[in-house]
Amino acid sequence: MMTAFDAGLGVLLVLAAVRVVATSDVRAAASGFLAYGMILALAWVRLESVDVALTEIAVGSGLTTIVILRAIAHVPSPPSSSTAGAKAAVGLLCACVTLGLSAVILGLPEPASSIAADVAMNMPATGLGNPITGVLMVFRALDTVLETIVVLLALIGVWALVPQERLAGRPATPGTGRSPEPVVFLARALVPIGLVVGAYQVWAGADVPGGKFQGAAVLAAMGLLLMMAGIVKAPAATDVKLRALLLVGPILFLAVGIAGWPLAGSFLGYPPGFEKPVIIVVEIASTISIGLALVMLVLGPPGRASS
Amino acid sequence: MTGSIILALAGAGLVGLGLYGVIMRENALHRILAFNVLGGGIFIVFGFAARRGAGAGFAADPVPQALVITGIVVAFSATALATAIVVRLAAARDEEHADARSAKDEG
Amino acid sequence: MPDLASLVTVPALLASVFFFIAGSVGLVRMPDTLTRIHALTKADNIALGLLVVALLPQVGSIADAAKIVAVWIVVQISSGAAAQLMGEVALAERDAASSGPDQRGMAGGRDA
Amino acid sequence: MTQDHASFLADGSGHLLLAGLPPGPLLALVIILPLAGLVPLLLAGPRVGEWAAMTLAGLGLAVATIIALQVWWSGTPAIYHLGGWRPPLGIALRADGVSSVLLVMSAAVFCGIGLFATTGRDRKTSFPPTYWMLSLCVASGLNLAFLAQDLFTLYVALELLTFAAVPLVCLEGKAAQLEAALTYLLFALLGSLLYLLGAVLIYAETGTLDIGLAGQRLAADSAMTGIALALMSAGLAAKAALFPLYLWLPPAHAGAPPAASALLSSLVIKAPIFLLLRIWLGLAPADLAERAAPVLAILGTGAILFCGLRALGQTRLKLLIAYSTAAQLGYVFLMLPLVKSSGPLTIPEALAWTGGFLHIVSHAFAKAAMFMAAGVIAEALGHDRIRALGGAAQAAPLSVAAFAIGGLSLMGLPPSGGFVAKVMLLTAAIQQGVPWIAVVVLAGGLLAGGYVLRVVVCALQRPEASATFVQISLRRQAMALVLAVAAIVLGFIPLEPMGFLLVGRP
Repeated sequence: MMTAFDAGLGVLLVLAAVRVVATSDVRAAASGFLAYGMILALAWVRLESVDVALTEIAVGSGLTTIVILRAIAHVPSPPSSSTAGAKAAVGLLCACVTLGLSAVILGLPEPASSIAADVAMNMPATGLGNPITGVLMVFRALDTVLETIVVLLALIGVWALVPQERLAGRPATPGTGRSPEPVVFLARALVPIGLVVGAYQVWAGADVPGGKFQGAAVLAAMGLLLMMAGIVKAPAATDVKLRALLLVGPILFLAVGIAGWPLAGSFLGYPPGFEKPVIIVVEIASTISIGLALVMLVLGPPGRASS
Repeated sequence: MTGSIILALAGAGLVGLGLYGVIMRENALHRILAFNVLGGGIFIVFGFAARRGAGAGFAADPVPQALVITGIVVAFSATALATAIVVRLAAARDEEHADARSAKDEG
Repeated sequence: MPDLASLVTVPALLASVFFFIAGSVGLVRMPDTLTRIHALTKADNIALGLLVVALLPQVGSIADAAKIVAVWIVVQISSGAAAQLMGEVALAERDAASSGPDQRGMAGGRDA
Repeated sequence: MTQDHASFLADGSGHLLLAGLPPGPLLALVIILPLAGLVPLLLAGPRVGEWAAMTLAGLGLAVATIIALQVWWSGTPAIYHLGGWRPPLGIALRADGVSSVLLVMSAAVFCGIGLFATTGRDRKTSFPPTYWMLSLCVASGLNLAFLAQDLFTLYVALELLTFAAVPLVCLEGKAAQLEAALTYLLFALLGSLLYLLGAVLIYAETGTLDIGLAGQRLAADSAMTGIALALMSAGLAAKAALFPLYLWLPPAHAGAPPAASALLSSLVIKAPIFLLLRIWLGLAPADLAERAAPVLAILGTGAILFCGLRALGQTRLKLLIAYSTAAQLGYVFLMLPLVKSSGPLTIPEALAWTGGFLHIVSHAFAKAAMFMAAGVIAEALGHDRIRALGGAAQAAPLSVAAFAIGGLSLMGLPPSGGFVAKVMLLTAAIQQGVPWIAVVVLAGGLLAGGYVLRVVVCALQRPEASATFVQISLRRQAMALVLAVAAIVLGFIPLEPMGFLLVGRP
């Protein structure tokens, strides 16, 4: 029974992807991408990866679609100039890639090799319940701390696109400037719920599916909603308070990492016995930084010609 | 288990479709969308590797799941940076056309 | 003898699927944006409500039931606000289109 | 408590140096040190930020030198398990002979470029703090790419480098530069995703992402290993602008401001190249590496000849140097057919190994010097059209000298580092009976001679009467000369295999 559901889901997923890629109008492709993201998150739930499904819906399809939809108005669409021959050739190449990959997937060695056993054996040492947060924050902490740096770096890259003097301007908030009544109502009704859900996801992330990326995405969405409702003004890129909050996550994570050297014998090691509290403090700080960085990334470079 | 194989094959399909979109699409934003489809396909294949590696009390191997979460956030940062460059490029082209036209009017 | 729970779940689920289909058909067949939004939000909200009703008896603990109802309420709020927003934009476009040249002249001026 | 402290002792047994620091934690320090510069640059003023960036660059050079000395003296690679977790669960950092040499190279060139960028202040073109933030992240990404032993950590390092390098291309915000940056970003993203797909398949097959462990578990005969390695190589070739995927490099590197294009061409491009070598000389099973080596060597030959010819035909100075970058990076891949991927090396093989990696180092110094010199010449004359370079020798004498000395190393004339590297590759090719590589090395040198001398001859012409020059301070021109001289000093390395580069070979 469930195989039939998975088969249907797989077909739906490919159809949604075909719609995103094949349609000629970018706006239709972007809205199609949102639907594709939802189905992809369902696929992740079927692959027993709930944390990834949360991240995929919040960041992978939600924020990505907003960023692209907002940019469509500013970007002229060039006429498609690809000949039928080129389309056929590239189509053939991509079909070969898919077939090759499918053959590889079907030919994977039978005793599936995995590190699940090692993770299970070492999880008690981390004091955490959620194995994925354990891998992210303890076993592969370097990837995660660099991850927060990469998000901050993308934001610095977006700010670098604007000449120095215009950096002080406020980025254009989504929407048409004056905030319509339903958005204000939505903000008042939804934001408190969203903040609670986001905070819960971060807090519970240590033991149940959730975590800082998912929580940060929900909080970022609430921040954007507040800005669209005009309750909160978008911060300017040169605002020192904003920059300090953007830095608090990565720098605290690095500080804990460095402190790990004398206390736990190696860089990015957590003081034995106090892993969970330290990890949760670092997660909360990272959530604030990543959430703000996501908001500023969606808002885009300051002083943009808002339509 | 066979269900996840079908999803993995769908993931392989996404990789092919995404690659087609990245190569063929002229509109930069459309190409960025195709990038995300391609990335989504690759992560689904990684998720399938995780599902196969289930064991020791986990329904799926946690290491690939953690890496996919990191990958999704990196992919979003790349999308945001690429979109900002595309918008800035369109604005810069408009400014230069405007300057060229005004220079032509004076000339 | 199907137990009491599935007596409630199966019919509610069928009705929910019916309303989802009705909403989609409404979206496709309706002439212009306003009526489409109307059809979609109304039908889908009823369908979601029925889905919640269908799921409630199957749910184990009260907490899960509360979560499902909470999801329904939040969807109600956001889809209502979104529908109104789209309605405003559709009305603005229709007024701009119907009120003729002077409007477009001004709008045209801004675009040139 | 399975956190093992044994890793602490295992690499601590080496020659404890100076502060008695075991080499392990230094590996982590050299990665996160540049990132600490983000705090003053974001919060404090541009002057304080610039100062902090330069001190961190100096500190980074010191730490890199200590690591290199300890690896040299201990003769064993320095390994460090982050958080105390051993692979396959945790991430390991490993500094073997080659990566410590590249660490010192990138730190030294980074300091040189940084000093050059600080001299921008007297020309009112002092860079906005974003340049310093981006260049510090480039330094951190490079160090991570040279040290990380985990395929996914290398993916994050490549992304860190891409996100730092792309905005560097379009710092001045002109439409052409933004277009070049967009093309660069799209190529880099496609490369990263292909690399990630390869890493995913390797994880699916071996259950680990650690290069050492995966290398042991990869089945040489299975097609999947070949597909995974081919995907990773295609991705890295796109990021390294290896022929025929070099289209994005010339406009991107030529369009960037002088200090940024020096950073891009001499350092950023080295990370994907190094990873390509590490995959085929460390991860791939022996016979697969045997079969892939000629393919990469042929692509390298294509790069040397095709991009060299394109460089000859350029009318703009910066585009010429950018095409020369795309050409010179082909040399490194000529080394692959001449060396075995594992096991002890014979003398000619060790010679080729030393020549290949020495070429990376000498090219970094020479190319940084040439791009900085070209930037100053363009500032002095107001344009960089080669035919109208007359009078450049009067306007910016030190820069033309730096360009010429750097060009010496590209051409491979003694006593430059380029000469030593090319001679080593030449002799190794002849001794191992692979004459076509020797021919390519010579042809590449001739082509390089062609386009470098053409520029120098034009620069030494008398200026037209109407040409007006902008006065450039000597301090701004000195840095390019220092790096060019460093490329020459590399030429005094003895012409025999360097043991230090062979430390830690699988």
